[in-house]
Amino acid sequence: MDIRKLKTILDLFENSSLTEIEFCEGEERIRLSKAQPAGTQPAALPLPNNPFPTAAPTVASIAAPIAVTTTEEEFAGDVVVKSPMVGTFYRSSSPDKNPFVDVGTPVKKGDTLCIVEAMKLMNEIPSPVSGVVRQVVAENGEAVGFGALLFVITE
Amino acid sequence: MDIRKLKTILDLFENSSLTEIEFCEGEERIRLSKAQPAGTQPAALPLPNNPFPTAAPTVASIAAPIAVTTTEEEFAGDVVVKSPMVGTFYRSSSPDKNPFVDVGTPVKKGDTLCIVEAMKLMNEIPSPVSGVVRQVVAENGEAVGFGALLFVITE
Amino acid sequence: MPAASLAPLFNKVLIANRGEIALRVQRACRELGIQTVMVYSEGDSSAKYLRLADEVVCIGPAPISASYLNGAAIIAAAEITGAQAIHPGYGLLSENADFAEQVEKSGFTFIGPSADIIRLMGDKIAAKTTVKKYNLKTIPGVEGALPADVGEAATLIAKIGFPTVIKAAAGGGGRGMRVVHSEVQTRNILPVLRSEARAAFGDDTVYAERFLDNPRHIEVQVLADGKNAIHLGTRDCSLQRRHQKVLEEAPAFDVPQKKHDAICEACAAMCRKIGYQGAGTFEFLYADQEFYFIEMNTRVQVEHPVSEMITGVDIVAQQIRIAAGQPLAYRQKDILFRGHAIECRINAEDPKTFLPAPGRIDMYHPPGGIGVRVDSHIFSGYEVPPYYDSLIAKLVVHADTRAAALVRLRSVLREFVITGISTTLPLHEELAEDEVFISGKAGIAFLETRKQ
Amino acid sequence: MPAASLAPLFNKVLIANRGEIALRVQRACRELGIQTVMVYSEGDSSAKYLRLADEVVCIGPAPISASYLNGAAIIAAAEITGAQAIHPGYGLLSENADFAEQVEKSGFTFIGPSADIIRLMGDKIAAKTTVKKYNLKTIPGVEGALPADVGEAATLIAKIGFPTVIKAAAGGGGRGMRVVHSEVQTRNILPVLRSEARAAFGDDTVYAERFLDNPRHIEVQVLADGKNAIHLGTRDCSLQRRHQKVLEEAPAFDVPQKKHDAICEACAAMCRKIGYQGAGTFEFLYADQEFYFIEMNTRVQVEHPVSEMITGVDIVAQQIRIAAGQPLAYRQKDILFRGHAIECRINAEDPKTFLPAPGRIDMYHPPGGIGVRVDSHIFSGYEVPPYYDSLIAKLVVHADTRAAALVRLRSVLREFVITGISTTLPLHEELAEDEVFISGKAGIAFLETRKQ
Repeated sequence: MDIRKLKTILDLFENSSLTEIEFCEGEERIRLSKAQPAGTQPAALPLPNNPFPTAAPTVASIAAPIAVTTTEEEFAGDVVVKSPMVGTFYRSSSPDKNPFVDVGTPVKKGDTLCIVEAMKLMNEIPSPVSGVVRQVVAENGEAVGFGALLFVITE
Repeated sequence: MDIRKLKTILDLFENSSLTEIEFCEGEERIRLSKAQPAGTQPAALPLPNNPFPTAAPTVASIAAPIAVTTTEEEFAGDVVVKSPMVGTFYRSSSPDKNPFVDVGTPVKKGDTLCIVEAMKLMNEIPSPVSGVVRQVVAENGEAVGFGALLFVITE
Repeated sequence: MPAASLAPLFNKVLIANRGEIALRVQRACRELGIQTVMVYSEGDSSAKYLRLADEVVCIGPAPISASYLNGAAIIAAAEITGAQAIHPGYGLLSENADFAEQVEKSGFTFIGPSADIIRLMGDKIAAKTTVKKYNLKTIPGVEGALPADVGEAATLIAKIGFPTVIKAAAGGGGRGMRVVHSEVQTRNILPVLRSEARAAFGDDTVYAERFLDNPRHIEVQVLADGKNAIHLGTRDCSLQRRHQKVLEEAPAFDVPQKKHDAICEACAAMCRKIGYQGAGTFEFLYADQEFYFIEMNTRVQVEHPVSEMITGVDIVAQQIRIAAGQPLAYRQKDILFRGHAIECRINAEDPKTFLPAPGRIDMYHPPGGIGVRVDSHIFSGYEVPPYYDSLIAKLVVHADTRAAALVRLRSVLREFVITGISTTLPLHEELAEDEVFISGKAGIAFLETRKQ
Repeated sequence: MPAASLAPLFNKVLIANRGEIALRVQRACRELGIQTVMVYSEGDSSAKYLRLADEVVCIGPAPISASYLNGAAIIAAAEITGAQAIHPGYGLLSENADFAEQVEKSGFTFIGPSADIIRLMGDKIAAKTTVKKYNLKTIPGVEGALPADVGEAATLIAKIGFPTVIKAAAGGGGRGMRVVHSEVQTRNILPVLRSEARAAFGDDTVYAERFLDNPRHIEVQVLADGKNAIHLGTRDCSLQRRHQKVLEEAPAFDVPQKKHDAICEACAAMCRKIGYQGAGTFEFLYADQEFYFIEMNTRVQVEHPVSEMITGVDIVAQQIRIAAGQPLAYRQKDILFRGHAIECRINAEDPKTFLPAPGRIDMYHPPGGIGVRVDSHIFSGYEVPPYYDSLIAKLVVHADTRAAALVRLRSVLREFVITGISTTLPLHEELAEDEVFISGKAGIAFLETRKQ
């Protein structure tokens, strides 16, 4: 192998972020390796998550939008109630009735919190715990997707 | 492997940020390794330079390959002589003559170091400084691009 | 076109699929001026095509059984968003007759043929019986299901000759089938296969047909509006691995033009007669210059772009127009075939072991230039979820001739960059250089038996 | 095709250009089985198309005068690499007759017409005199250069009527021209323009012609092999800013078919008669259903892909074949026109001020799918150098009709992502919605005078 070729390979390797190269030609064999910079985890570095919404911003009209990031941890200590299905959220059993619960209402585990209507069926959503309703997140008559946040309950 | 070639490899390795080189030619085998200098700047890290060569590795056959990184600073104290033009590098004025210079030859500023032939014209390349030739990088008859490294001279 | 007489298109369509086909359908809707509702599972919440939709609805957790196969959730999503029609894409619920029926019963339009036709074509025996009436040949075999009596069944099989393949009616994708070479072997295998079929599919109905040795898989694309029907020529999809297509091309190469045109016309004619509505594909095995019908797919197929490239017809847009009640926008004579197209399915898989390779894509750089089309939902930084089909991109090249398309394919594959995960790009680089494939003689067994 | 009788193609071609056209030519060579030598300046050393080349040669520092316009370095690069031919791309040395001559004298093939033809067409007055012989109309004007005497010149100008434009023969790109509305104004302006021209171009030759108010810019693409010639139809390139084209389409919209075909045929006929060799473009101003020849470009143009999309002909591959001495691969009747194509030039510029915006591209994600082609050399992480033309990508859409192409363009622009630098993508999004543009009536003044 002539030096020119080797130099070229070296340059190519240099300008790459490879850490090792092995190269054989006939009887010739070259192995190049480079130490990986300690501690640099470039995993999230050039995360190009952002450009897309900029290119095409759309406002999802549905309650459970892209990437529901609201997780339990954000309501440390409290219990969040999410929609177990796609449908329409109703706070009462009919328009002329009072809401099942309101902020401050004490609830027992199993008490109906609301109704999610899907495919003409009225699905009563029970409280998973006993406690007090701290927050009513969804609005009456609102369309909710799977996992949409409905209530926050303090045990 | 002659000593010049080895020296060149050493120099290339020295001036690179590689930490290890293994080189075999026929029965010969060289392995070089370097302790990683603390706090080395991983210049090429987030640059997505790497995927492309992987996708299409090509070996440029020309002496001045993509991204000539050898700059003056890398030969601290020494003067590098680069090709001012595209052409063919000759160490002597004709095949039966001795080379203009060799490693160790003392030169004065303006002395002819070599010839670069381009478009049938023989261009004499003068030494930019007075000093001693430390290294002859290009090979006789080799094609050189603009900026290709030809000589290293110690003032 | 007399625009005044056309039925209006939908205002809003729900796309009940994911990945590249979800984006493909969304693009078609966007171009037709139709708003889109994309449904997604929690495993797909980072998909970028969701950001390009007008509305999105999460329909369940990542597993497909709880989300993309959850018909009730999808219909509920159509209800709450006021979508008028549902496009099922391919796979998933696209050939589920019950779902199609439920969609229509719920007051929405199912973008595809009627539930009855889906059901008919979904039953392999019924489908074959049907197409025979319309002059399509099937592989010589025992008419209908095999009788329960082993001796009687073996005698019938012996009559059609060996080798013969015995298949479970409810099987598919290579599951529930055996090749037999003698009557004795048949008697031994039959009870075993039946009990396997009962265990696997809850149905031990089996049928038998002549086994063709390494035939090619050739299919005909049709478009029909319930009255009229046209074909968009053929596709050769012989390159398969475990009954999954790997690379497809259009038109089928090296088929005598008369035979080629005749089979295409026969398919279109059948669609006219049965009142087929939508896009469809007649799949055939092709051996010794004969086409043997194997099944019909009543939906858009993964490989539809190769037919689009050679005809210029947007198949998905036509599906939607037809579902809205518009007549076919083309007569057969409007369809001009130009050149040759090849599609490579790029999967997130190890190119040697074919094990799925989900994970984060560091760099995605598709090739460009003349005669190149890429259909993909991925991007630099995308995390390929581990729950779904491994198809992440379709690379399609088009050129004047098959030879030129192959050259283009080789050139373009060098420029395609996907890093961070393993993909089948190296497999396609190999295939593009493979002499058997290049010769155009590769049959459906080629990929499985090829030396690497 | 009788392959045996064809002249062999080159083994190795040197590509004397940079950016997207360098990659475009490289792709064509790769598909033709020709090795490529790419030359590059120190300002382009990170370009990825260099890694896809067979050989690369650095020809000088970043400024174009020292590298891409350095004909001696380029020819030396061809010498040391053993290339047989040089493809000049567009711009740079592509229409430099002296360079073409030097290339041929040095024993290489210049991929383009002969130096004589380049020289003839490079002289605007000589070009017009020539084309008139071949039945192409030019804008009514004073024959030849204006006489030195101001009074005499003004009288001649008054005869052709006002408004009239007076142009320096050596000018171009909007430099060295004035519109005059009366004889008095003409007398005043003429000496000023002459002294300006002398200062700017070292040549005070001026000529005069009728000024057309907001005509359209329509051009005809030709391909010729020295004997035969065909046309690939028209392009409308009216959307210009400072004489730089911004968006182009093919074919030219709303031109009576007879007029359209007649002008195309006239261009091809002239090529046959003068023995033109290579690709070429006849540029016309189009007003009141008349075509007025303005100039001929003797090279491939930036906007060539729109013609490729509607004809399926690979113009660059044809250029190379012709230069190798092969006859045209098509007769006129082989050329089938299909649909409508639109190209957007995506520049690294501020979309409002048009100031260059070099810098690092963080994310490059081109759109895909049916009827979409992107020609670009950029990638995520690419540093757009500040030294060169700001064109970084060409987005081309193709559909059955102009209306459908516009719809596709709007849809696809939403998916195109380039971040890190400013680009003209937002300008194209605006244009795609602009009523005047959509109407197809936009003339060459439209973009400059449009309200934002």
